[in-house]
Amino acid sequence: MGKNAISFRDVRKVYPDGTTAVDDLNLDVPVGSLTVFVGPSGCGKTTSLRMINRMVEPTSGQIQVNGQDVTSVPEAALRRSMGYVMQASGLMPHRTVLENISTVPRLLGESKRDSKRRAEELLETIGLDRSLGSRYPAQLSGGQQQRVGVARALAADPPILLMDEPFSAVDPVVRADLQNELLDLKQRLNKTIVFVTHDMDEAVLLGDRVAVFATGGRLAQYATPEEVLREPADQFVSDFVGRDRGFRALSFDSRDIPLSGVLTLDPQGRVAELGTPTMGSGGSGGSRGSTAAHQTGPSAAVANGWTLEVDAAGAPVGWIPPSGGEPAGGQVTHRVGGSLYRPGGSLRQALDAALSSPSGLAVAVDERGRLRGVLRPQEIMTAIEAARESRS
Amino acid sequence: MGKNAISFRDVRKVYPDGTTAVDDLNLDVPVGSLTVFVGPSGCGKTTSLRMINRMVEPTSGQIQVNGQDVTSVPEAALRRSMGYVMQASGLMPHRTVLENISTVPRLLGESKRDSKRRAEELLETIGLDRSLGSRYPAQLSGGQQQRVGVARALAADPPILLMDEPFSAVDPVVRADLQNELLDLKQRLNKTIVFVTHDMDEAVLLGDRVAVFATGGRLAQYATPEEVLREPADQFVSDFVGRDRGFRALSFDSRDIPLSGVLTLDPQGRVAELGTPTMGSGGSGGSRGSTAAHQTGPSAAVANGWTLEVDAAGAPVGWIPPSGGEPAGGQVTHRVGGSLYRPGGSLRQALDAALSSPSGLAVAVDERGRLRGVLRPQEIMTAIEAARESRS
Amino acid sequence: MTWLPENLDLVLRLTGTHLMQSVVPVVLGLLISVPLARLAAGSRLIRPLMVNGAALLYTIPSLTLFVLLPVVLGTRITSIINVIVALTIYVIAILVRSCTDAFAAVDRSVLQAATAVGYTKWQRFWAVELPLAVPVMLAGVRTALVANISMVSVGAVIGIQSLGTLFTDGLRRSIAEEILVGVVLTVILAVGLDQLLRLLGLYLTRWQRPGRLTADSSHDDARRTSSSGPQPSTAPDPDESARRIAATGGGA
Amino acid sequence: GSSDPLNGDSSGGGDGTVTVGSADFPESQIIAELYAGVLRDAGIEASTEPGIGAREAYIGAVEDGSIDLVPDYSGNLLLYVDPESDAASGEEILDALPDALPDGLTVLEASEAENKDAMVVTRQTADEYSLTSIADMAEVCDQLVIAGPPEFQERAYGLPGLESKYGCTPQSFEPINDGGGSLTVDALTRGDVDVANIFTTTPAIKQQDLVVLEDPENNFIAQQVLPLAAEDRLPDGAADALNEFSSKLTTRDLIELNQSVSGDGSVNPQQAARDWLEANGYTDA
Amino acid sequence: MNLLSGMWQWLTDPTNWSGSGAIPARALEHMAYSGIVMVVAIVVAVPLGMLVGHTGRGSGAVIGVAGALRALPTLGLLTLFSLLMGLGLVPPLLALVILAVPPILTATYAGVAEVSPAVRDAAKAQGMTPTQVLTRVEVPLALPVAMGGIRNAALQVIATATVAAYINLGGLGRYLIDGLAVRDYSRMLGSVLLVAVLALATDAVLAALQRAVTSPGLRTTAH
Ligand SMILES: Nc1ncnc2c1ncn2[C@@H]1O[C@H](COP(=O)(O)OP(=O)(O)OP(=O)(O)O)[C@@H](O)[C@H]1O
Ligand SMILES: Nc1ncnc2c1ncn2[C@@H]1O[C@H](COP(=O)(O)OP(=O)(O)OP(=O)(O)O)[C@@H](O)[C@H]1O
Ligand SMILES: [Mg+2]
Ligand SMILES: [Mg+2]
Repeated sequence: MGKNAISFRDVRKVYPDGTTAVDDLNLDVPVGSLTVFVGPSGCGKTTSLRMINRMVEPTSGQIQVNGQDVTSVPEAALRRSMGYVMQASGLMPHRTVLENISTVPRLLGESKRDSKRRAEELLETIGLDRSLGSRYPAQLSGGQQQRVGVARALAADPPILLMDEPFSAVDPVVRADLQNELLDLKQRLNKTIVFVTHDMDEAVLLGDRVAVFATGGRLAQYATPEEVLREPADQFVSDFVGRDRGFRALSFDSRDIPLSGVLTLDPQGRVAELGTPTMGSGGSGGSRGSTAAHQTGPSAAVANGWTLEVDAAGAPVGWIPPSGGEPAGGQVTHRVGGSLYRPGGSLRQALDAALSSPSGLAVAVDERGRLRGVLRPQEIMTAIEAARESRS
Repeated sequence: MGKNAISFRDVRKVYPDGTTAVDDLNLDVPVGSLTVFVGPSGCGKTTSLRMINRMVEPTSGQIQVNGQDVTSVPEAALRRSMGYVMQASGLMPHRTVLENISTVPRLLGESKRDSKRRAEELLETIGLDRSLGSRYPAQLSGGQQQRVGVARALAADPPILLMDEPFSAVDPVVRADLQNELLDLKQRLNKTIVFVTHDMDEAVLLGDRVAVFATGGRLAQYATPEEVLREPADQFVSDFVGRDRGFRALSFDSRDIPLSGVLTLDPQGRVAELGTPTMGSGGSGGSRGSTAAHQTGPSAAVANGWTLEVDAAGAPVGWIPPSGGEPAGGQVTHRVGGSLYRPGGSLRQALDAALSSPSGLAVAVDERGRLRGVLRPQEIMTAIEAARESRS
Repeated sequence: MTWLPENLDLVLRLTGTHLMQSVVPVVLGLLISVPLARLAAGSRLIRPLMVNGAALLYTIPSLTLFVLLPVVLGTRITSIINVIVALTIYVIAILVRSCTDAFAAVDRSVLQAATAVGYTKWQRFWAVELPLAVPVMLAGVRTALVANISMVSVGAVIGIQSLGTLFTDGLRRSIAEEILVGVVLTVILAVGLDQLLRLLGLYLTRWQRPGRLTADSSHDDARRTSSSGPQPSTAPDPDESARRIAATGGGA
Repeated sequence: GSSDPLNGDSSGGGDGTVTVGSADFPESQIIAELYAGVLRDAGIEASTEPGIGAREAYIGAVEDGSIDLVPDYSGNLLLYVDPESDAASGEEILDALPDALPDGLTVLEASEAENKDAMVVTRQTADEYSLTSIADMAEVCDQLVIAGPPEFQERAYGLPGLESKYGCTPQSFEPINDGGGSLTVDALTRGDVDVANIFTTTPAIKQQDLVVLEDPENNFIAQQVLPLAAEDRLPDGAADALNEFSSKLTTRDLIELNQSVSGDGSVNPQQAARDWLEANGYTDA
Repeated sequence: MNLLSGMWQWLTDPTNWSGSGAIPARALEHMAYSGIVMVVAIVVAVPLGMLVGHTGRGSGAVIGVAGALRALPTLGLLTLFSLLMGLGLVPPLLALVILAVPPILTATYAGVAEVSPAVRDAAKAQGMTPTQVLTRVEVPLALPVAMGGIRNAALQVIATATVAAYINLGGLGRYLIDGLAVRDYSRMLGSVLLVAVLALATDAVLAALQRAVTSPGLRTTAH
């Protein structure tokens, strides 16, 4: 960090029709960071982004890339030095996937063979099969097209990537995939990325820093996602961030929470009691059985009386309520479902796991999905309070 | 309730190309209820909906409307007896808004004048200005078009409304508006509504009952939103409902939570302590000042030492941290922002208000936004536990 | 410029018959093409057959039709009916295609909405499909009319009176001005009628112009249309659709 | 008209007005105007219906009553109604016509004015090859390029006639489709072609000092101008007036009239006719 | 039927198939006229259409002019040019060029102008110069549409080249005009058939060409 890849200095953009799209923008994007521009429709996100590669020229002010005024570089050269990905993928329909990806290298004079080889590697980088290389864009799904758009932007290995709502046209499931891949890419290739979205969730998930734009082209807040969630700079930001922001902000906290024991029922119908190792210290080895063997009789930790059914491998299956008396094997009344807590998970996951659970207890599992213990709401709350206090 | 407006009996739909869109569907929609069909793309929601008004004919099985087999009614007549709203609004671009709305009444032979008058009333019902009546659809925004689509469906005052992803094409802000209006409409006009969406949040917000369809046209669960969140019928539903379901399920719980006192700082720079009336018991009158006057010295309730700045009207403005010593008037370090708790709010709101707050305390306000006290996380947690226990 | 003033009544008379020979076929052609096109648009089988068949008709030189029709129809060779029938055939060749496109281009969601609202098929055709097909259809009609106006004059070669008579007569009498008057009048007729149709189209498609999107929608999703790059216009300009049709049809 | 409602608002006989039609070339239109003027001078109402088209069209028009009268040329008319006829001289043709005409049609007296096809060369060509008649031309035929309307290649009087009557087979034939108009004349005078088939009443013959080759074998049959009329449909006195007019009209008149309507700055056929009538003592009411 | 058998007789008469005025020679003439006309029209219209489509400037004027050109009656132009310029190739060919230009011009313009703004934008954003955007993106994408216009123009030119014979030139129109002069319907019908065959054959060749210049990516819409 330290150095800035992109700097906006007093930048204003007024369109010929009089619309002020960007108003006096000052903003620095550190090298190697992912900065998200977020804000309601028409607030100037796209305009700001496009001023970086001079697709739009500012009305006044200056934009620097690596400390150099962008107007001092010829337009075409500037643009070749940055990857640009946009919502509508913008792939050339008359070229194959490989040809699309190698556009910029070819423009830069690279040989056909080299650029093709590189394009094939990139296909893998972005998680597409090489066999898709000879297809045309129309033969790909929307999500695949977006991936190719990303690959094209990466092809010349530019230090800067500009991405304008790249994932907004794909359905939520594919979108989640693409987001994870981008996070992954970001870690592997050390790029400076500017990413536009109007989805706060996406911003929080992806961004090192988030720039919240307000209508009229004003930069309302520029901070880490956590700060934006925890301390919205003004009413506009707090409204924009929307409901559940406190809950969402818990994504950024992760603490050791003491595990409690719980009654378990295995497929053989044996009821046992699981001990209380502390979360985070646990290695791999099976904690069930061995730990349980050391304990006898219910302790305070298993007070609320629900029994957790586990399968042969020790993975939680379902909750049996206390009133159920002697449960007959396999009579699960409440499925555990998806809300489990994994080691190292965020406080958000812990809290949701507890809230989702019919017993009120979050089920903690290890990497392989085997039961580690349960978390009690009070202890989760205490961890949340502790996290809060350590912040202030 | 009691009577069913719509019943599916062993309904299957296999398209000519062999796709099984709906597989053995049995489902009853009670009169006057809003039932949401939810599920991933391609799971047969639209197909199921369209079989109700015979836009699609089932391959086998029977559909009854008010106990009568739909095939016993002529198609056009059946359709005129139901409102249908779809994603793309489907307004006729060559007709004005009023003409669009009065389509069905005109088909039913109503006079031009009467149907126009009724259309104008409907414009108001759906929250549009009468002056928009003479516009063409292209002259309206997407959200306005959707509203007109709803008005058209309501025009003949049909007892049943079918709505297929009506709000999915509009942006989130407008969408929230439309959802609230629909809830409002539902209460005022006693309609049976079947609503298709693939957004679980929307389903939870709007539905009396939610039918979760799984890929392949199988009905995975049909229950109240709360049940679907709390006890997903199987792994598919639990995955579909997704993360945060425990937290979201708190939307359905609302309890009295004891208020705690808090140190306040008014615009005149006076520091006072607000008492601890119980939430829910409070009438209107200002609780600030009067209550504070009865109390002296910090109590346990205000233990964590944060001071809440209030404005002249008694509305909370911002939090001042304990370390701040003697705060000078107006030096707000942390904005209260949007996360406030209102009387009668859900436990979800209470919890989020606490989690959003820099002090960890949820700020409770009355209807007019004046400070009533604060909620401590532990007490919220206790209320959540109590709610859970009362359920099981 | 002495020829024109002295022959004004001749010119007016010829203009009149010219107009009739070009307009009547368009009307007849339209009446025939619309039902054909509606059939074609709804069927994967008929559509290519009809569209390609129409294109084939177009390769027949107009003069040939003028001459052959009397043999087929039993009319006299100089009968205006030959021209009208021949040009009607050309109009159909153009319009079947553009009307088919017009019906195929009608937004399916609107049609579904109309069905859902309880229109019968027949009602839907008259109240929804036909009006919505007008913009594209009109572009075809404009092309056909302009092509017709140019083609009518060919009839003069075999003695059928029209502005084309000015060409043959001018050639015989060596009066360039006479030919020029004929050419200019033909163009004026074509451009004038074309503009009339354009205006008619504007009137018939006034619903297409987004017009006044006022402040009350500014908080709304209408803004999403103005995201990046040049803004796509939501409503096709009638001239625009004329241009697209023109790019795929013409006159011989 | 009865058979063709679209074909103008022509008013056929019976109502006292004589409708004079014409073919679609200028000379016919002038003569039609002359006929109409003559009739009006005789106190008979007359209107014109110019440019009806080729012969089959205007004969049809007379038959179906859309017109009552039309100027025609004796030779071609005879060949049209009796393609087998071998009459060639003016006398023979006029004798043969009445019998050959279908019922309901009649011809009035023919004028001496004649407009027939002819082989024409420039003065220079005539001198070069010492040509005065087609027979002379036949001797050098294989060196000559002949121009004419397309039908000249095939009509009996055209290339086949030249061949059979004079033994002339030209080097080549150049079809020019302007009715022997200025393009043909230009082709001739510029030397693009050596011989042209143009009409004897073409003004250019005089203006350009062209030579009309004699036709000793009567290849080009006589083409006297005469009125073709519907039998019984002309009012009393009409025939007399027209016959008197026909006796006055000369080939020379035709040449002059044709000249007056062609080229830039010319008058239209109606005006040309009016001028002639005035000059010849008719009062066109 | 009489007519058809007459036509058949004419078409199969051996004397019509050899010699200077015979069908093969006439067909060649016809193709030569049409070929020259198309080359000239393409050279004029394609670059102009590309330029206007690319810059977006003057599109109104181009559409207007093309519309007016379309309204010009070929017969009128032919007679006028003949009268002014005399006999020869130029008048009919010029009249035909004027006939051929509008469809090519409008189609080329439309092809370029209709390239998706997103694609154009993306090409620019990758650092293509305006010329590169034109040659690597707009031209290949516009080519199929432009070819459509060329096909269309070729059909019209071949059908209308018959009028070249109206004044004095050859081509298949000769049979039509000569046949008309002597009311020989068999010959006229025969010539029409020949013209139609020629037109369809040309169209088939051009269609194949159009397919060849259309990137497979523009043909496919699904897997
Ligand atoms: N070329 C243009 N001419 C005039 N105004 C424009 C132009 N492009 C954008 N604008 C206006 O400038 C403002 C900012 O536009 P911009 O596209 O940057 O917004 P955005 O934040 O990217 O919005 P979205 O989320 O809808 O993409 C808007 O009011 C828009 O209407
Ligand atoms: N007319 C049709 N012919 C063949 N298959 C069809 C047809 N209509 C729908 N299908 C298929 O039937 C299945 C269910 O379609 P349907 O439209 O009911 O799904 P949906 O739940 O509404 O999906 P979405 O959320 O995408 O709207 C899908 O696999 C779809 O591809
Ligand atoms: Mg944008
Ligand atoms: Mg659907």
